Amino acid sequence: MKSRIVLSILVLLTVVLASCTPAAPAQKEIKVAILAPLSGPVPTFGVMTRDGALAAIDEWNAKGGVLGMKIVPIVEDSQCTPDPAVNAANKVIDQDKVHYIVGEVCSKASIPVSEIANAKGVVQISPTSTNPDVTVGSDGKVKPYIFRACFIDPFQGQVGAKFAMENLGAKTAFIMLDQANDYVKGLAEFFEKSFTEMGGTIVGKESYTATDTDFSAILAKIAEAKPDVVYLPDYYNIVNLVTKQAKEKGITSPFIGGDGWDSSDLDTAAADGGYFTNHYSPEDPRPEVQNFVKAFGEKYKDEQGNPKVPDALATLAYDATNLLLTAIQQAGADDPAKVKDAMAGITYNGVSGKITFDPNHNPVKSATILKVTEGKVKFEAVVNP
Amino acid sequence: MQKVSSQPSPVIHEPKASLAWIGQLFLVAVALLALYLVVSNLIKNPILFTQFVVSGLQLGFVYAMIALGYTMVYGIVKLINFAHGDVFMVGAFVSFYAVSRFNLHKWPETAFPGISEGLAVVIGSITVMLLSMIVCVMMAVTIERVAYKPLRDAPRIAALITAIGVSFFLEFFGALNFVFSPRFIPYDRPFEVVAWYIKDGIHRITEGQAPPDNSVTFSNIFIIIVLASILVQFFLQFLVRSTKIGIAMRATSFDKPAARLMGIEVDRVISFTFAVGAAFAGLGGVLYAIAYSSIYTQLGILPGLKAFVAAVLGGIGSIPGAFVGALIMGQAEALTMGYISTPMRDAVAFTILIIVLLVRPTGIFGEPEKEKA
Amino acid sequence: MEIGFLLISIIKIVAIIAYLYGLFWAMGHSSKWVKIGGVVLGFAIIQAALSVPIGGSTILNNFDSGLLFQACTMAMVALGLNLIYGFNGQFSLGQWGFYGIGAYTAADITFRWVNGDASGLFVVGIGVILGGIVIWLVGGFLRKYRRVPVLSSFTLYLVGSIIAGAVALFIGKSIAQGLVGMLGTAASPGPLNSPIAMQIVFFLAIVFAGIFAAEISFLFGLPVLSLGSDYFGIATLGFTIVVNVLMVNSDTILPFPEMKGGRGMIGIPKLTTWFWAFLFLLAVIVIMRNIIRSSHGRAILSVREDETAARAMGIDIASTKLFAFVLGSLFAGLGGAVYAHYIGFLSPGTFTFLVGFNPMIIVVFGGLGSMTGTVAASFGWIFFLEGLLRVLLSQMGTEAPTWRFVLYPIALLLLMLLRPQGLLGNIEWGFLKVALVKRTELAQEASETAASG
Amino acid sequence: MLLEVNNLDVFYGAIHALQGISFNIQKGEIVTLIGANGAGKSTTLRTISGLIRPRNGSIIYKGQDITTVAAEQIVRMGISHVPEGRKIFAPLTVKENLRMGAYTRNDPEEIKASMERVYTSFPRLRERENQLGGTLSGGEQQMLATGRGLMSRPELLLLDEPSMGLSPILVQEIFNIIKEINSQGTSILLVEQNAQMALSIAHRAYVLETGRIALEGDAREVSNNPQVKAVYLGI
Amino acid sequence: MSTSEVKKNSSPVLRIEGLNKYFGGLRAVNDFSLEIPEGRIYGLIGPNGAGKTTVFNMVTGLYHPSSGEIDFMGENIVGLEPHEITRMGIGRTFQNIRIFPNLSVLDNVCIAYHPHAGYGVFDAVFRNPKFGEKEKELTERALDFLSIFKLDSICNETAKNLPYGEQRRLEIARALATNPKLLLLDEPAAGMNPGEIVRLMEYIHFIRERFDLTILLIEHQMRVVMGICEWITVMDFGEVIARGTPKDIQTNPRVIEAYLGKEASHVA
Repeated sequence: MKSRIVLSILVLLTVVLASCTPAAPAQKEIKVAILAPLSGPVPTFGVMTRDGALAAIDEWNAKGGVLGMKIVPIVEDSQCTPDPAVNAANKVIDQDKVHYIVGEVCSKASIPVSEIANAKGVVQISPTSTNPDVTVGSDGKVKPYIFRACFIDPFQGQVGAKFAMENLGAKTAFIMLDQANDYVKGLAEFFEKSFTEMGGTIVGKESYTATDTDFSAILAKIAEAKPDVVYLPDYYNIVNLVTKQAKEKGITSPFIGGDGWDSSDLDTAAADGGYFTNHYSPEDPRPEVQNFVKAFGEKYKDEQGNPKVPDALATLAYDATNLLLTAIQQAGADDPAKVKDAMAGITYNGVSGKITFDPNHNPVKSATILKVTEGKVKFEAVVNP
Repeated sequence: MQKVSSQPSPVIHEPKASLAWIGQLFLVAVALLALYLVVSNLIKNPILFTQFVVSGLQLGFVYAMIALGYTMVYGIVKLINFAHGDVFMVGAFVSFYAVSRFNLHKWPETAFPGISEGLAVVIGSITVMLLSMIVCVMMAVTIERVAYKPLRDAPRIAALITAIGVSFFLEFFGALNFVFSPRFIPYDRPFEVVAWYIKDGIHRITEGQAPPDNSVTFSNIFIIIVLASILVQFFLQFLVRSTKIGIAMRATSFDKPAARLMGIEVDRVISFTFAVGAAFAGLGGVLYAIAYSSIYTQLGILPGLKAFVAAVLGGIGSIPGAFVGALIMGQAEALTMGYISTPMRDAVAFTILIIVLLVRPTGIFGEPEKEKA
Repeated sequence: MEIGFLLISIIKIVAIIAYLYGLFWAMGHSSKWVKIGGVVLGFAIIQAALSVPIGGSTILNNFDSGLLFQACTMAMVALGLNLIYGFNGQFSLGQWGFYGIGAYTAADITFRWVNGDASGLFVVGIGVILGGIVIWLVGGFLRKYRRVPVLSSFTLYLVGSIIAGAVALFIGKSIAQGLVGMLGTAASPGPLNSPIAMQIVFFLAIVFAGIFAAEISFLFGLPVLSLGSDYFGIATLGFTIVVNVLMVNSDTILPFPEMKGGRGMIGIPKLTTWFWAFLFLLAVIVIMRNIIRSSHGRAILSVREDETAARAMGIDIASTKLFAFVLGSLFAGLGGAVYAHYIGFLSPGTFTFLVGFNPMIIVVFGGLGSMTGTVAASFGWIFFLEGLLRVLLSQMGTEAPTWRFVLYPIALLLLMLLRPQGLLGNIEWGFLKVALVKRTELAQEASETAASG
Repeated sequence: MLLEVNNLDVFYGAIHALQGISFNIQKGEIVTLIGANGAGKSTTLRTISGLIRPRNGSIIYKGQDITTVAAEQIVRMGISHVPEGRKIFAPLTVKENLRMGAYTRNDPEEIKASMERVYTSFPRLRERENQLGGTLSGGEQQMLATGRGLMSRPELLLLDEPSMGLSPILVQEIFNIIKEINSQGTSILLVEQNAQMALSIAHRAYVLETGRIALEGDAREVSNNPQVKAVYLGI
Repeated sequence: MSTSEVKKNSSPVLRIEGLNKYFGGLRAVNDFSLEIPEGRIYGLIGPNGAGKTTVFNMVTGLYHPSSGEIDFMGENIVGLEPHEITRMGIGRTFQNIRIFPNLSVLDNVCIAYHPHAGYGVFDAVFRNPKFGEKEKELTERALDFLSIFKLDSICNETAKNLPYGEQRRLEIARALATNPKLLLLDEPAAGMNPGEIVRLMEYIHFIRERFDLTILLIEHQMRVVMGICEWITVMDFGEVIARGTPKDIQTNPRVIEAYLGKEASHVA
């Protein structure tokens, strides 16, 4: 008897469920999903990415939106981990019916999301996922709906090697890398490749893990090896730790890194004398750069009320969102199929430079080399691809 | 630990287990391999080896401070307090706010303008440490009251799950913008780092100048950590051996009902144990932040886990055990990082743990299990 | 914003729990036809909801199906853990490591297959069979001796397994060499790469991956299970961490360039359908229930209840613990294999030890020693954390999603404080209940005969 | 009246361990509870000292209802319980064990004096002052447990099986000390399996049988009761 | 089966010789010897802490003796695992009842049948006819067993909810279900009232006859010991201080001194 009641409830619920299927969302607005790791191992990356993207959306909305439609951001926590990222992507695509996704930050989350987005015909632009597999499938074909706003690994690694060899005259280099972080690993791999191809020697290659805080074992080896440069293409948190400990151990070899160094939280005293490849220089007088830094600082304050300084993540998220919205504007319709074509042929002047996309949907832009000196990050050189 | 044995142990003729030699052979092979790795590298480059040992010591002494809290809490309530590592994190953050936001370490100079610089730094730093310890203590006691005490009679696993919950909460609540923010924050030290190298005597390293080849370097932070950790160890030994509350802690951890019959307020003693552990974690957090000078809300997870493993290795519940276990862990990690490869560090650490437990099921200093019924 | 979504999320949780109740009720029915009908209907309802469009969209969209697949794999892993911890009393945090092993093994088999390399299937397949034979032989050899120290038996098993692995590698590679032509490449698939062949390979891959995880767990569990409960817990946590380290270095320390280490393995065919997920979940549930409700299950329970008394009943507790541990790991391996082919991308980030607490949380949520609780909690947990909470918070502005992992531990704490024994305690539903009726009948019969005789 | 127990009902899960027990202790008396294993003797003591909550009934100590007072408070009120199996703190030294006995007291001088008194009563403990409790022999452990119980200067001492596992000479010694403690003014509630021994020093006795009081009266009367003889000696 | 079938076998069921056990430096059992002929109800008595339970634990394999020999049915069992010893035919109960608290009464007994369940894991998983048959047989046997102990009416009750006396009975029933030749009872009468004790004694006699058992018994209750034991060994401080019939023991001055106390010896 009891079970029959339960069964009928089951049937009833199914019916209710069926009837509750949401109606198509109201028009007159464009939904843009932002997938960012707001929890998980690196919440700070998520927060900065979200803030950068929201800054762009706010600017557009202030100007009257895109195609006369208001832009509605939908923020989802994707944890920099495949499962939650996939759930977030499925949710925004199927539940919220979005056609455009900005995100994810980490490649390991962006790759599974890109497969879903591409299959569903949703335009995805990842601000910071550097793994080539994000835009190119395992079959070697480019995914038509997937783009990115950042350099891919080979580019920065190559630029770093070129700079070390030509500008710093380095003959020997030591590489430090985190095997678990594909960004770091990719840069390190291509640095090694280019550097040896150009005739340099890698005198040591040591890996650490993201949760390490004590690098003395590796630093002791660096002290032993006395390389001309140390390539450390990780994020600023690791850079802060390593360079500080290196200073304390009296290591004088300069450190070279990638755009992960770009942050207001970079410990400029410790990293003093280091170089890194980046998309732009904050000293750059271009209005795009100056306006963005100002607008971002006005919109976001840190816990003390001081204006926040955008880092590479915020900048790239800002650019990625702008690229997307410009592409929609150019396509002239809220239609992902048209937007993706517009995007592929876009030329856009962003904070991180003048951007066009190559056939693999990677941005073509020049890299800037910055030097950390006297507590500031100074422009050093421009290297073109 | 005092060892008192009234009568000499008699000769025991345990019947020999069959095929035991296979396992012993295996152990000997593993030990020989490890020994070969260590000794060959020691001979190859004794200076580099010493350098690794020094960094292993620094790591080990930090672990020791956290491990004490784990071991005491486990000893008294048999709870793996996963939130302990996060208390450690809060300690680091409190000191960060005290130093970079409120300049607390500068108060002696403001209050007594004529004070000598060295003394001011010492007093200021100690104030910061005390503040962190106090905040950690208050937090740990609150956690204990809210999350653990109501579950004292529930299955042990329930308390463990709430411990994991508290740990998540502290990490992600701390990561909210208006709390600690999710950023990786560079930490301003309350005092300057001074490093030395040893080669024909001890010399100071000046900035931008590499120490000569074949020298061992160390810094004042290393010395402070070692001293603080040893001091904490002695303090705890004193507390547990010679004070009323310390003896009560041991009595409570041994037998709660009997302790209650003595009039010992068991709940208060448990809270006190949490408080002491948290105070050391807070101190450890400050020293850790000073040493590595970068903080974020998840920094406690891994040191916490390592410290717990160290406590288990040394024999959980035993204070000297936690200390020795932590030092072993530190050395194992540093030498693995130096000679095998960094990622294999955890594998080596856990292999050592498992082998030690197989040979001594309750850890190095653990008391043997009680007689079965 | 749209309260409808929120309402639907809640309805979905209720509906899925009701669905499970109905399914177990039907499976527990005495009539064979109701049983079969219930299972078929249980499969069909969801299959229909997933694929038949009503008014332009299906009842369950991709988001729901994703959650459903994750819940299924999580239920398999959690059931395995419940067997180890809830029923056998061994506090294990290693489940996540076996889950990872299962995922990577199965993924490697199918990945190689679609890329024209049969060695994955053959090496693993022959390896698990040889491994099983070796374990059986060594076990037989060891039974001849009294009190063999655990370290000695471990060494023998280890040496045997390594030899078996080497032999399997050799044979498997040679067989695979001969099949290259039949397989073709990803671009031009050969006859053995047809969709139907793929399904068979997929099935074999899942089974082999599960057995592989089980055999690893045998080797690892043998020495480690002799440690005390909490020590066992910390050692298994170490196992999860070490497995994760190996995943990160799968292309440097281990010789698997296709797994790409920390960059993540791409190109795994997405073969998991509702049919497979349902089939394997059901298989795990049925196997586990049948074992729990048998003499072997009683032996497992007795070890949890009182080890000393169990020994005095003639129960070999060492092998009983090992049996439960291996079986639990088998389930985790199966779950991992199903998961890998659902998501199509594996990254070591999925298998870190912090995430590894999830199965433990689910098992405690559902109630230790309650299969129903574990299954219901797996579904409820995913649909709450990834479903409801996500939907709720994303509608509350751009700042709210950062609160997801603040609200989750609070919910965790409250639940533990209010119901420390878990949501369902030790209640079981339908099929999973003991057949009390039959026993009472037997008892009556017995007493009647006693009275008359 | 020092202690009055009325209609005590105690359950362990479904087991009805004490079924309406009533008895009393006058000031200066030695009262003994005797009975078989599992009759509820220890349960009675544990209920009085607050380790177990009774379901029904009341415990009145010096006119005050202490039925629901916590164990650690009851010690402060002057009831000291020396538990069955001694329950000394094995990892603590003899001295520390005694120190814990005086946990409720704060004056170091007085504590020292009490410790001196215990050492005088049990000279063996003084010899083993710095030895770990767990390494003592059974008799020494019993002395320690009793001494520890006295450290809180109780008015009522609850002794649970002080003769358990001791050789006859030691049992004699322990009982002499119990007598002596009593003569100094401490009332004693003694639970014993060694009934004859207990009856020989007690003033009054209660015989417990499966949670009920089967017999009560003057110690001499009880010891001459043929039923008691049968139970304990199998004669 | 009946007593007439008891084989007049000259070799004892259990023979212990020179048994020693040390815990750390503490000597728990010292040069202990014992021989139990088939079919006997044998008492092992002594004050608490005399080492009786330690002897039990060594016989059942929970402890490994420091030295000495234990032969069961002429076979050396030192070094065997407890479950192997149980399967050879030594059953036991525990001083403080050790039933499986959260399992039903029936399951408690069924566990004892596990070594002879007669079906493998695969039979259980696939629920083949063999499983059904064996499981039914096993359940019936268990119920028969329970009916002997008058526990069949509560066979679905969770064991921890039983009253004390029934838990004791269950424990004995469970030990008997392992089909032992030698049954070790550790203080079976503890916590029983006189009525229950009388019934227990009847049970012990009854099960000896019914299951063709040899019984070794630790007991404090003199009434039980004197009432049913045919031969008694008295232990004190790990050593044997007396052996003999109940009559001898009752009058042995060393026993009276050790066990009943000096004072008591006058009374007795």
